[in-house]
Amino acid sequence: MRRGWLGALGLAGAATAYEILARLFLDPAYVPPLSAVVPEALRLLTEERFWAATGRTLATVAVGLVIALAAGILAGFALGSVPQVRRATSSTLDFLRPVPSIVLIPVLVLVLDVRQITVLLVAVSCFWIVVFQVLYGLRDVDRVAVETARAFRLGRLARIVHVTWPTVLPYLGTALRLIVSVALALALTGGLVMGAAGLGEMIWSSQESGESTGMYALVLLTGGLGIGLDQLARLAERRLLHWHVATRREALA
Amino acid sequence: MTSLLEIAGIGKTYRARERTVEVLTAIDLTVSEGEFVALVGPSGCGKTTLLKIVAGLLPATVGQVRFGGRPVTEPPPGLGVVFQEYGRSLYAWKTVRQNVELPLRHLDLSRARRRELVADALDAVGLGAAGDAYPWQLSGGMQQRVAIARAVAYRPRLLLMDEPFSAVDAQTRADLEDLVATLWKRYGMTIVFVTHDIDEAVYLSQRVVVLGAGVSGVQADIPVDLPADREQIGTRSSARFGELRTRVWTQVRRTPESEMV
Amino acid sequence: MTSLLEIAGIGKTYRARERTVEVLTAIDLTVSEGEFVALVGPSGCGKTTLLKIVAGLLPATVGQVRFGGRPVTEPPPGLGVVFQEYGRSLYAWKTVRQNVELPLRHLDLSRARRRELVADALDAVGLGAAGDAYPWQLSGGMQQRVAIARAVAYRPRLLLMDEPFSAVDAQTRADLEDLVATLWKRYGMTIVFVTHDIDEAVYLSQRVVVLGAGVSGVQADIPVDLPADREQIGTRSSARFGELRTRVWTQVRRTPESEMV
Amino acid sequence: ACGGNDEPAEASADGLTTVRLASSPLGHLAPIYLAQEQGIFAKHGLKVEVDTETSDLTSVPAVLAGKVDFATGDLTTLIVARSKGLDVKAVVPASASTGKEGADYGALVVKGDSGITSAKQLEGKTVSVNVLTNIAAAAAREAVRADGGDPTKVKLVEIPFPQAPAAVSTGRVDGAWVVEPFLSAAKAQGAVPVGWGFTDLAPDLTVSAWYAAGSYTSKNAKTVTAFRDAVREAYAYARDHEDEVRAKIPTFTEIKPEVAAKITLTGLRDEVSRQAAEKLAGYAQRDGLITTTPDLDELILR
Amino acid sequence: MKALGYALGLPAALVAAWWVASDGSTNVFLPPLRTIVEAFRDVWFSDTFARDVVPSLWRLAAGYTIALAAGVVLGFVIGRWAVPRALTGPLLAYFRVLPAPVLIPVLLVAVGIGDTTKLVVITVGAVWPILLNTADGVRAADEVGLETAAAYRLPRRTRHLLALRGASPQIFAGARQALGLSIILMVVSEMLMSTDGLGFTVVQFQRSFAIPQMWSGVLLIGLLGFGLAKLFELVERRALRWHRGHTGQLTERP
Ligand SMILES: Nc1ncnc2c1ncn2[C@@H]1O[C@H](COP(=O)(O)OP(=O)(O)OP(=O)(O)O)[C@@H](O)[C@H]1O
Ligand SMILES: Nc1ncnc2c1ncn2[C@@H]1O[C@H](COP(=O)(O)OP(=O)(O)OP(=O)(O)O)[C@@H](O)[C@H]1O
Ligand SMILES: O=[N+]([O-])[O-]
Ligand SMILES: [Mg+2]
Ligand SMILES: [Mg+2]
Repeated sequence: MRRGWLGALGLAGAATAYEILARLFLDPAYVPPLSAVVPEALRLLTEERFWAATGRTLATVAVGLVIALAAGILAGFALGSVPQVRRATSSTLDFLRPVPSIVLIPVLVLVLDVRQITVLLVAVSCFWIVVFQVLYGLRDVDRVAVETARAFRLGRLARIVHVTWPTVLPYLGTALRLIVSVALALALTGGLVMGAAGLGEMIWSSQESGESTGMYALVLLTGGLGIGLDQLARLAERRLLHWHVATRREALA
Repeated sequence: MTSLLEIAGIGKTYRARERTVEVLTAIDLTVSEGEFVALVGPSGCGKTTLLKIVAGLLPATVGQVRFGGRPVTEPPPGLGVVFQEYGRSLYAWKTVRQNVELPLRHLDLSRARRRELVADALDAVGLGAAGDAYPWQLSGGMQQRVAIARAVAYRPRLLLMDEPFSAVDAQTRADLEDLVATLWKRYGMTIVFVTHDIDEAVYLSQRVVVLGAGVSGVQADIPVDLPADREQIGTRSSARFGELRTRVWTQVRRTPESEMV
Repeated sequence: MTSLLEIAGIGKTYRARERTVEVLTAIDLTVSEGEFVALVGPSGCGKTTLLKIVAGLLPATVGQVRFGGRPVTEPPPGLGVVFQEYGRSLYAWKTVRQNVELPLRHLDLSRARRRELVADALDAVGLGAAGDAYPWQLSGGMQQRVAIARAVAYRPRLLLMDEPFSAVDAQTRADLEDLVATLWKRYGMTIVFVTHDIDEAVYLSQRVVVLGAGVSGVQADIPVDLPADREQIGTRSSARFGELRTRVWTQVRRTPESEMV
Repeated sequence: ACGGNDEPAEASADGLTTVRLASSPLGHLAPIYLAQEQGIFAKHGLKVEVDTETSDLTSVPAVLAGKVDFATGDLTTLIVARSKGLDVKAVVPASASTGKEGADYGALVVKGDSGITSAKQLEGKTVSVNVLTNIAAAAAREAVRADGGDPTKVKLVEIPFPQAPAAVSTGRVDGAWVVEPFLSAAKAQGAVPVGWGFTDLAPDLTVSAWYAAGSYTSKNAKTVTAFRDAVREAYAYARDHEDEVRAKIPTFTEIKPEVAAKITLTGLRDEVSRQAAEKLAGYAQRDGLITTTPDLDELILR
Repeated sequence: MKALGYALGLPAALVAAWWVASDGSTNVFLPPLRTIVEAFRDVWFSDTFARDVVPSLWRLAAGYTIALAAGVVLGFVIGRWAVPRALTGPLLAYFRVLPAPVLIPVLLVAVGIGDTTKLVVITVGAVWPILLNTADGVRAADEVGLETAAAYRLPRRTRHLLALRGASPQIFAGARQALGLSIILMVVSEMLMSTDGLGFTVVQFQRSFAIPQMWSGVLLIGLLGFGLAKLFELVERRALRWHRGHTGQLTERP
């Protein structure tokens, strides 16, 4: 519980620093102080369209994440466990990885609608993160652990379930915290650059209407959403990884 | 007795950028079905390497291992292993009970039978109360005993043990020795047992194989003609036991250890 | 002799979600400067736990450890350790030589002197030729000897060794025992030595402390009144040695081991 | 409305043809929404669906792929698209210059105390526009040219409109091309207009237009005509009911009513200005956006 | 030879398939590969390369380096000490979700429109995988290794370095993630408030419907990513050789 208090303290400290900076050095016309942003944020919380937008954004995030996790884990294990596949595809993957999906949006519009493109944006970016974390996690599998499983003639699947998967899990825990944020950020981007309905589009609309206080209020709330998702990811991680050194140490601290 | 394991002309060289070591040359050894062979030799002579080759976990540089007549290219069925690195061979994400149970899960056993095997094995190594603990909550000796329990519960046809009692106290060690001896007799297992304790090698085995230091082949192969029924105090104080241990000692000391101070 | 180490009323309970174990209760023990104390006791009785508390690596639940009169809250200066988990205590990214050299690098030593200390220590444990290898290229016993070399090269004031010879063969073990005994005498170190080998405890130490099984205090504290100059064959075959080892044995066996088969 | 031979492409039960419009939710939609409420579209046999989930980035491919029937695009972008062989046709203006110099909805502004008092003085200086490849760049340059300056000597940089007022008042750029509501915002922060590029380009300048795919216009000629007529009627209504327009804007944007009450509204015109298009094509060619001027008769639906 | 076959086999097949499938395409947005390749030659084998690609590479290198340094340092602090970890947890989660377009207004006011803004966009976007992986790697450092260092009273600095080195396999995972991300962010950062760079040029192509040229830019970005990934692997193979040894990847398997 001390952890929760410290986290709140950190947020409060950052908020104070922002307030001071915004009041002393920046013009409230375009960087409004928190004292203006917070009431606006509270007002938004009472508005139905805010919740509708949040719902849409979270739905995009959820669908994108599920696709990314499923496809990423599958691809990661396939690439990591079959060296030939890995070697044959690595150059192609290295080529595809840095291609920014944003550039391809006009082409994607030909076959998908804006909502689908946003989901795709989320899924693709998170997919890469999951794949690479799995690939690196697989390299961490202990030799003796594998030899033990092989000696007792555990099959390939059993080895994955009992040995490889638990080793990769901490890497996936890191991935999970990364991708919940990336997913939210890209769901917003979908709204910002394409107008896909949701929080991103609301932020865009506030910007385009010169409503910087409203925009900052939305950013504040979106960040809050990010914190919420992160907490969920951490909770999942602590449950799944209770045996892991890092979690053990945390429990002591 | 038919021969279960034929090790023919095995040689092993580890090659790496920094360092190439020729560890084993021309190892020839045959182990019969149901035999209990102890393997002794100085630290770093290649005992673990040989065990891993026999288990089909490491390819030999030259030579061949046959198990039940078939060349070994992967771990043969019915193999149980206790690794020297017992700590790393336990899964941190599984409880003690789950660790012991894992190899049993792909055998054709009822769930109740599996539970029973696991419970018996844990009781046998004195860890009946630690089933729900995780390996990292155990002392070194306790971890080693979990690894032993896992192999024992599996009832393997061939059991390879690499210094399995190195981390336990003298009393426990004696108890575990008797446990292994009992199981060996009861289930007719074949056991290859690496140890640094020459008394233990003689006490347990039917044959002590001595590996030499440096690039080594089999330096000596000493049959242990003690009566089948052995017992810690009586057997160890018998005259024949004394003679045999001296014989093994002499062989072990004969290995050139020029490096030692 | 002044007392270097005072262990007063130490108790330790490990608490975890699944499992709470009370390991040590009311341990009282005083070790004088320059003393060689052996610590024996059944597997899982808390020897490693006690050693880590003494080293200032683990907080006790109750009680206090004083080193040179000062309460221990962190590892005291001049401490050398050989951990039971020798493999994990070596850094996989450092060569054998770098591993041994590491603790010396913050001592006030010339580079030449440092090199010399490392080379001597590696020679002493029989690894003069393996300096450039990485730990994962070594056998278990070799890794353990690297950990010993690291402690030896450091010339600590207090040396804590947790079953340091568990993975080496009998011959090497005897050599290493004599190495430690020599260094102890030459440098006036204080040594606390955990072992499962009762003969070894008696052969090396001035005092054997027996920990009991279960929630245990010190069960016995047996002074070893053998002559200072000891030697593998002579000392071990002396009558007094025999008496002492029987005394220790009796104490160790007295510990309730109801769990064992 | 992508398939089928001729009308009605999509006739609903009430006999109305549905047309799908795509535009970001910006001020120029106000007359459309008003017309919808007033039944103007229905009168022309149309039912309008507005898709605001389309941006400048996606509208051209969306129109060409038949995902929507009409979308808004600025005239320069349409010219460039046409010259690259994309079959777009401007049907009717979506926003236009007010035609009143000094009272248009877009202007070139500078910081009040910068010492710059005319557009010509921006030679050699940095000026921001929202997008380098659209009409804003042409408007900014034209303001300088109209003031007797050399437009090629102005350094243009892309800054989104919402950030332009801040960029000017913090001195990150020397001048900025802005449109409402940012023109008002910039003025409120002390910026002053020094040029009126829209009126300089042409008094009847079409800034952006509703456009459709050429194939759509030829297959659905009646619908297209009906749409154009309806929009023109909508503009007539809007011209007469400016208060309603100002009241409408806050309902689909985040612009506050008090802001909407004061900003300069876009001009509403019936014809896509051909003369302005020629001028814009010239700018596009000079800026390297196109290599050949497209046939403007192909671009602008007669 | 075999390695080359593995590296080029699939790409060659894909390119061939693309070539055949797109040849004769009349869709303006999906031009024939032939046209794209011609555009590639025209666009990038000219002074565009020096004008746009060189500044991009510079920004990429600088942004990535800063992200690497900041990610490792912050990740280390957060991984090693519980108090900074708890203190910054929600705060960092807050900042992680802010996409570049949201940062722009603040950056414009605070930093301006020069290269610094682009570096900030790259750094702020690419730092997270490094930071989180470093923190998690350090947090999972082997206990016995840490205890050994503590027992020998190794100086603070040495102990930190040992913890970092122990975490290096996971730090490399983060660095690898960040590499791909940095290239994307380089492009994204140049889409906003820019006057040159690969991202700028590609976006101008996109907006002016120069579709083959745009695709040629996408190809170039992919090639850049491929080249940098290879370079990265080279460094990684050296730095993590011990880890491959320790985990048995250097030992042959039957
Ligand atoms: N993965 C490896 N890479 C390189 N050399 C190795 C490797 N594993 C073992 N060796 C070398 O092979 C030799 C034999 O090692 P092995 O582990 O078989 O010895 P051992 O007889 O089991 O010794 P111990 O009694 O100390 O366990 C040693 O010199 C060691 O350095
Ligand atoms: N991290 C831990 N968490 C929970 N329990 C622990 C932990 N470490 C040790 N224990 C428990 O404490 C007891 C003593 O462990 P310790 O390692 O001190 O024994 P030991 O005397 O060194 O045994 P061994 O001779 O087998 O090494 C054991 O019952 C063990 O299960
Ligand atoms: O487009 N992105 O993958 O961020
Ligand atoms: Mg070995
Ligand atoms: Mg112990």
